[in-house]
Amino acid sequence: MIKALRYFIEIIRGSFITGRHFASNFFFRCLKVLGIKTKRKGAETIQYPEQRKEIASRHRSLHRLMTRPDGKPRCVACMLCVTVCPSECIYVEAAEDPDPEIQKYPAKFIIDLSRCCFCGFCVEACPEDAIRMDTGNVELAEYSQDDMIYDLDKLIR
Amino acid sequence: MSPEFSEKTKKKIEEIVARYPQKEAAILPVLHITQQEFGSISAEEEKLVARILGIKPISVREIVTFYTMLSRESLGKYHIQVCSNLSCSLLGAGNFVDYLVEKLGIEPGETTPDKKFTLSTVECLGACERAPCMLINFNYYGEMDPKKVDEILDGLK
Amino acid sequence: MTETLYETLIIFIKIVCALVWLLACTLYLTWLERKESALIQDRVGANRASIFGIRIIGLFQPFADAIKMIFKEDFVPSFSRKFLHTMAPFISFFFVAITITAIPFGDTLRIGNRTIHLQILDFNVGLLFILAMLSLGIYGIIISGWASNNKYALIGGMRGAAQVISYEVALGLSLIGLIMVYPSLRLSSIVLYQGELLFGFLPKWGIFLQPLGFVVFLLAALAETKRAPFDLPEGESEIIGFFTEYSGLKWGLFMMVDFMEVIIVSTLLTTLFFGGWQVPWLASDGFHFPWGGELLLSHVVVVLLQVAAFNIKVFFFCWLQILIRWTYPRFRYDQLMDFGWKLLVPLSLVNIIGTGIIMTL
Amino acid sequence: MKEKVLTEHFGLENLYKIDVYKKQGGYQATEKALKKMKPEEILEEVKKANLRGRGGAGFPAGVKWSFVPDTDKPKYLCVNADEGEPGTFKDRYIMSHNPHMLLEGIIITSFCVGIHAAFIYIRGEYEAIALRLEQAISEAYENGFLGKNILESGFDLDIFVHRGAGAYICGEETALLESLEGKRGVPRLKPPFPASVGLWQCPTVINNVETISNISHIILNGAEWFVKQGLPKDGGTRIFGVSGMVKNPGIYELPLGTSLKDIIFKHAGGMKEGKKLKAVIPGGMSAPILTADEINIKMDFDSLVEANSMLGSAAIIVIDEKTSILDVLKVVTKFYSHESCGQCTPCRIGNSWINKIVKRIAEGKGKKEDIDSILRLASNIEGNTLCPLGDAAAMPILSITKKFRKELESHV
Amino acid sequence: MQEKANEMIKIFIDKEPVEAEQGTTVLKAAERAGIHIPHLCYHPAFPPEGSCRMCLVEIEGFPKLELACSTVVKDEMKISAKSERVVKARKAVLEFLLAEHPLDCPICDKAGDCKLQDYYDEYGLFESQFKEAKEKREKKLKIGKSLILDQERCVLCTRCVRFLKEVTTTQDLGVFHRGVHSSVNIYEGAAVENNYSGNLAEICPVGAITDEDFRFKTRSWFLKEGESICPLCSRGCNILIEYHPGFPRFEVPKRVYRIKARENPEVNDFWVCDRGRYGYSYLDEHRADKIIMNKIEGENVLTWENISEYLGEKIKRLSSAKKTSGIALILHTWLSNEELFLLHKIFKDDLKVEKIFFADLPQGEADGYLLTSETSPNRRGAQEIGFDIKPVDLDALASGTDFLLAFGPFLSGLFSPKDLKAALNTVKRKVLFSSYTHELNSLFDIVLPVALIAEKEGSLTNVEGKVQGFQPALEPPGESLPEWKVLSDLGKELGIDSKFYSELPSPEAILIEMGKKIPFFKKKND
Repeated sequence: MIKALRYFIEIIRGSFITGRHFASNFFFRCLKVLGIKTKRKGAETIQYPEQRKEIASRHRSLHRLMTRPDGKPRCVACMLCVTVCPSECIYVEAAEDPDPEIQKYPAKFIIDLSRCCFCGFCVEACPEDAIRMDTGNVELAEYSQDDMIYDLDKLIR
Repeated sequence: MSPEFSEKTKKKIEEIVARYPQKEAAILPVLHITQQEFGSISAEEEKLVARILGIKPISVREIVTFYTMLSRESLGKYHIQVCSNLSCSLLGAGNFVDYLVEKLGIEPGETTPDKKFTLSTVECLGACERAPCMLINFNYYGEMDPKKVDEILDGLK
Repeated sequence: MTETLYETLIIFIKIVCALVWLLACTLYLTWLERKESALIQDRVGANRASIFGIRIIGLFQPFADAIKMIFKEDFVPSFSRKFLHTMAPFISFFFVAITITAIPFGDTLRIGNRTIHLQILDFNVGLLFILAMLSLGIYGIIISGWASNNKYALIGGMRGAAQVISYEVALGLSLIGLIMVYPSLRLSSIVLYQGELLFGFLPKWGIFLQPLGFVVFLLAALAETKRAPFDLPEGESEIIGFFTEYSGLKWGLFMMVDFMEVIIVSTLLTTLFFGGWQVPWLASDGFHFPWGGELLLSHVVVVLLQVAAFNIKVFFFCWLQILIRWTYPRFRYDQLMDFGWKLLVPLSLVNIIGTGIIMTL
Repeated sequence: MKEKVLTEHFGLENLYKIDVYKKQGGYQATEKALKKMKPEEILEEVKKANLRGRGGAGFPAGVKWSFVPDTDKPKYLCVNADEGEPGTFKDRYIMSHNPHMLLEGIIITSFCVGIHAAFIYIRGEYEAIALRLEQAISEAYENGFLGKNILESGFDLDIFVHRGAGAYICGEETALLESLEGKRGVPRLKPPFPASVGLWQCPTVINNVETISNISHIILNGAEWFVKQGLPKDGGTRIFGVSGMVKNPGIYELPLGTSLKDIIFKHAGGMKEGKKLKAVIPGGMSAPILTADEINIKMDFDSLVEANSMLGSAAIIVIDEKTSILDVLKVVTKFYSHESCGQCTPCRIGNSWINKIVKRIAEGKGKKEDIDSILRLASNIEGNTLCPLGDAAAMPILSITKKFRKELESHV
Repeated sequence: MQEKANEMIKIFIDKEPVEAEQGTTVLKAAERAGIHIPHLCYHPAFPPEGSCRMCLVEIEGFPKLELACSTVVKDEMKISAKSERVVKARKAVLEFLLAEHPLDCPICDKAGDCKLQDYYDEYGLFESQFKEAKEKREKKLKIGKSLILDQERCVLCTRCVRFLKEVTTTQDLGVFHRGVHSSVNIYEGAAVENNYSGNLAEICPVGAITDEDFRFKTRSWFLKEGESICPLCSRGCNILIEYHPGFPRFEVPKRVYRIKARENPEVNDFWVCDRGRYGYSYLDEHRADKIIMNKIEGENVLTWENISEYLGEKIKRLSSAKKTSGIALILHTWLSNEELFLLHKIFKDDLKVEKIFFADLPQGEADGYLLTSETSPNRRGAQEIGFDIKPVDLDALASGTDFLLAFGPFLSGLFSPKDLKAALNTVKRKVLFSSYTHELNSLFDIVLPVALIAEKEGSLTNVEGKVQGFQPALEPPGESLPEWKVLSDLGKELGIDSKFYSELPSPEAILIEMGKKIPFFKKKND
């Protein structure tokens, strides 16, 4: 019986907690709507398209392929990214570069973004620092799945 | 026009080859003779030696590139080899080489344009008691100093 | 003849007003729910819907929702009973909407010599009528669950039926004490009784006379609305609910029914336990404070105050229900049944007996 | 007791001519050995004499000979005259001053082991000496000490001079064999040792010039006499070659066990231009360096091993105070990097690596951790190489770096 | 195969007692016991070189670390292959090797198979301390028809030099210069041009010599390997077929990427010739993957389920009419022993068919080592089974043949299309078993796609009479089935000796049965 009573008290307390949150947030939001500036904000929400949170430096966004100073891709088509990719969304085809110091370059480099899970393993695996996920571009919506297949032209930037 | 040994040398080579149970073993003496006769051991000479000894030219090339005294580039009339090893450098071989470089106007490993002198710095010549020493076409000159070298080189001209 | 015509016209206007009121409340209850839950969770809540770039703290959001709901594809699964599948939400909607008939929004409004009850129909068994209609609403749920021909929907429907029927008992029993106190089933009479004073100062509201009855009624009514913590028929995380196979407007109707039930429950709570449209110490000619002061007001002001009081009370209970919904986690099914049968029903019986004893004394 | 054994007559003019040599009692030992002694007796005598190899490793010559198996295959003698160790020039002296002493040694050795063909592998730079040797050989042929049926003993022997072409590694016995066979002078895997599988897969004896030159003296004067000249375990005298910053650089034939201090200050006349002694390399460049405080040491195999150095080829290089130890290290590393044959990994890459580091330090781009790197790399080379060249490189580098660490650190 | 095993002695490797053959080396003994001692320059085909210094081990009683590849085991020898000292030494050697190594694993085709990489994984995993400039050398030197040399990657194990000296005796490669400048190279103007050059890329423990045929095509870790036997000549070299199982979402341009030699000291040692190595396109190109019916008889659609019924019915009709002389067979010797045996049994023993011809590729040129002039893998097997190998006689074929069963695509190479067409037109019904889509196919009523040797189970008899079994290395494409399956079904269907066929569910069982019938195959079964 006492146990049940304790439950009951806890239940009441629960609604007081949510009630308190409601009341204080309500108060500060009202002040804000009325244009009164306060130290405390009523809520933490960031107003996304207008207001953007700064992307953390380690945040993983759309991939990009790095280039050498002369504009050739830095990628040497070692296919480690292909190997490590858990969603199997990368495809690379190598070709011979006439420069014996480079030797190998990717003739095809395709990322199927509709499959990509943005785990960043490809970046970790890359021995040449040729692929990065630091474009800050996170808004990757397309009307067609085919448009989500990114090739060399789209990835080099 | 592939080079050919003189009849006299041919006889000498035959005699040398006869010393060894295998023809191949005579390669060093034969190469010494070749270098003496042609001034250097270029590809043509390598093939010649290979033919005489019944081996492949590549084996000759292996030997020629291994031993420092065998040269694939033609040397000057006088090959000045200056010891740069410990005993000699203790007694000023470094300065001595600098002096020669200045005097002949060539860096070690080069030949004067008139094909007269080739300057090399070499490892120990086995004449440490007369350091700093040098070798001009297998004649030893010890306890060198600029004055002495002037005399010697002038005597050669 | 003209009298009858006028009467009919007045009733028609009353129906329209009540329905508009109910639907508007429903519409804005969705907004309230979003906003309140957001504030509880330190968020801002829906605020983006705009008309010509004007977005007043998201007040246009319900319209956006409604438009979206209307234009969404109405998908009827091929394996469902199509007729019943289509009928179910309308049944639900109808039986909830009709309960508004018996709710008194205010006392009487005098226009000229005509007296208009601010109530669509002043039943003498209004309370029974409401309970009956609320119980009938369960058909919509059962039908939707069954007609969908989907296991999850069926489970949801069955759960809903079991839950509503179980709590119906406690709901009904909890009101017996009230009926004993206010010897009428006519809601307008019940409200009028609550205008009297107890000990000379305390309004004779149901909450003061029937506190236990109020608690049982509140809990049972919450369960009737099928919202958290009694949302077992829906159970988004496990079975999705009886409306699994619904989309578009029909699904929207079920959602509306949900919110309408909240409003109906609020109006009932207001009417039965919080004096309905009564404002403490406000008589038909103005305030008569127990400590002797008087403030005389014109009739129109009094009526407006009464309607406003009713609306404020309803709004408060809506707010409270939303608060509860966003505070507590869901019951386990056995706990739900235990709670209904082993706690609420006995409590309501205790309440009847207690009330009887006190009244006899 | 004679002070000098090998260099006794070096002062004589034209000693390299057989007539002069014979007048000094030359070829008596050959006659004694071939006419009066059996090969086993000679072997016994050499063993008793405790003649240890003069090339550097100090392996007893008699024992080495006894390893040669008795087979039908031809046997060969290779005289190691590839005197490449920096600081060493004793063999040059012997061969240019007294070639017949060497020839005599070869004849007796070959007779003892049953060899009919001997090669003198002489370094390429010694062309003039090679000519002198060849002249001496032809004289010996003319006098019947070489060729068929020497001195009517029924013993045949031919001696050939084989010139190398500039590779320090060919002083290593198996590399010498490879070079002699006409291949790149890269060392062979041991075992099998050359004594059983050597030149053209035949049993081969390889000895240093100085070692072989001692043979005639042992035969002539007896093993007991020879042992008396040196230490009981290490018979005979040793030719010390002194070079570097001393007043009188040159060779000094002294008994084993002479103090290093005495050699430098008494025999070689002390430091040049009165400079102060800084360090001494006691046994050719491969020997670990000794600092000025450590020179009070007996010059014999065991004493030097105790002092963590080695006698090697007994070539003493004296370094004065003015010389920067970094320069010494630079020369040492450059030498080994240049002379590594490139066959096995630690030596090929390790030496070049260390050389690159030292060069960088010399250019003033050194870092503190470079000295630790040198120590680590050198100790990684040591013991992990195919032939002793790796060790020979690592030992001086390690000792110089350890003993003069402070000075090296001042350069980084 | 050594007739008498050498005496076994006991040694201890890492305190574990291990049996070792007398006179073997520590490395071989360890390998036998399943302990891998790292090595680069050592290759079982050559005497130990001892230059890489990776195989150093500690042996009790020896002051220095000894080479496992050259040290001969002695009784009770106590070896530590993993002691701290050994690991330190290996690490040191590895550090040296990697110091002058370009570390371009990402572009190196050897990555994945590379020993240096493996050993770094095992012993290294250290940060590079090498801060100096690496030696610059030739990065991309074409040294043979399909070989590319990268001198910077070379660790100078000289396996290639020794291979060319000792196996091919052509000495195309040499080590030039010395010390850190040592490098492997060809003589100018010359190239590695022998029929075994491909082996160089295989024996190179690092990526110094890579194969142009495989260059940049894929990465080795994507490949799977299957064991098979090379059918391109009658040597029967043991090979590994490396194929790409495909990516789940992207198409791969090739199936088979390379052929490697599989060690078999009795046949091909460690080698395979360039013909066998690079001639793998027959596995992928123009493959037939569907049953083709050019003349549909009746409304029957033929599938593998009813094909033997169809063939059986035709043959039965002829044989019951005593007209088996109207049956003709054209065989080839790419068929396995088992298939030839079944054919012999069905057609020669049971049906007494006379017209059996063989259509094979013409003879090629032998190279005096592995490659034989015979271009079919199993001619010897056909002879041993009892076939009289007659070449195809079109006139005989054209006269009175009602039913022709032909195998293989080789027929078209032997005759002009016109003659072939004329001859085949006289034959009433003709069925072809072929693995290829070929113009020949249009001349037959039915073409049945069949598997190649790499895709089926069976055995071959090589030119020396050695019977070698093989398992499928690849999946046959499309609907293709191995011939033995069709033939044993057909045998069952004919009903002459159906019990015999029903007891032969696999080529293995057929081979055992063959051993009972033909003494030649008996001893091979053991």
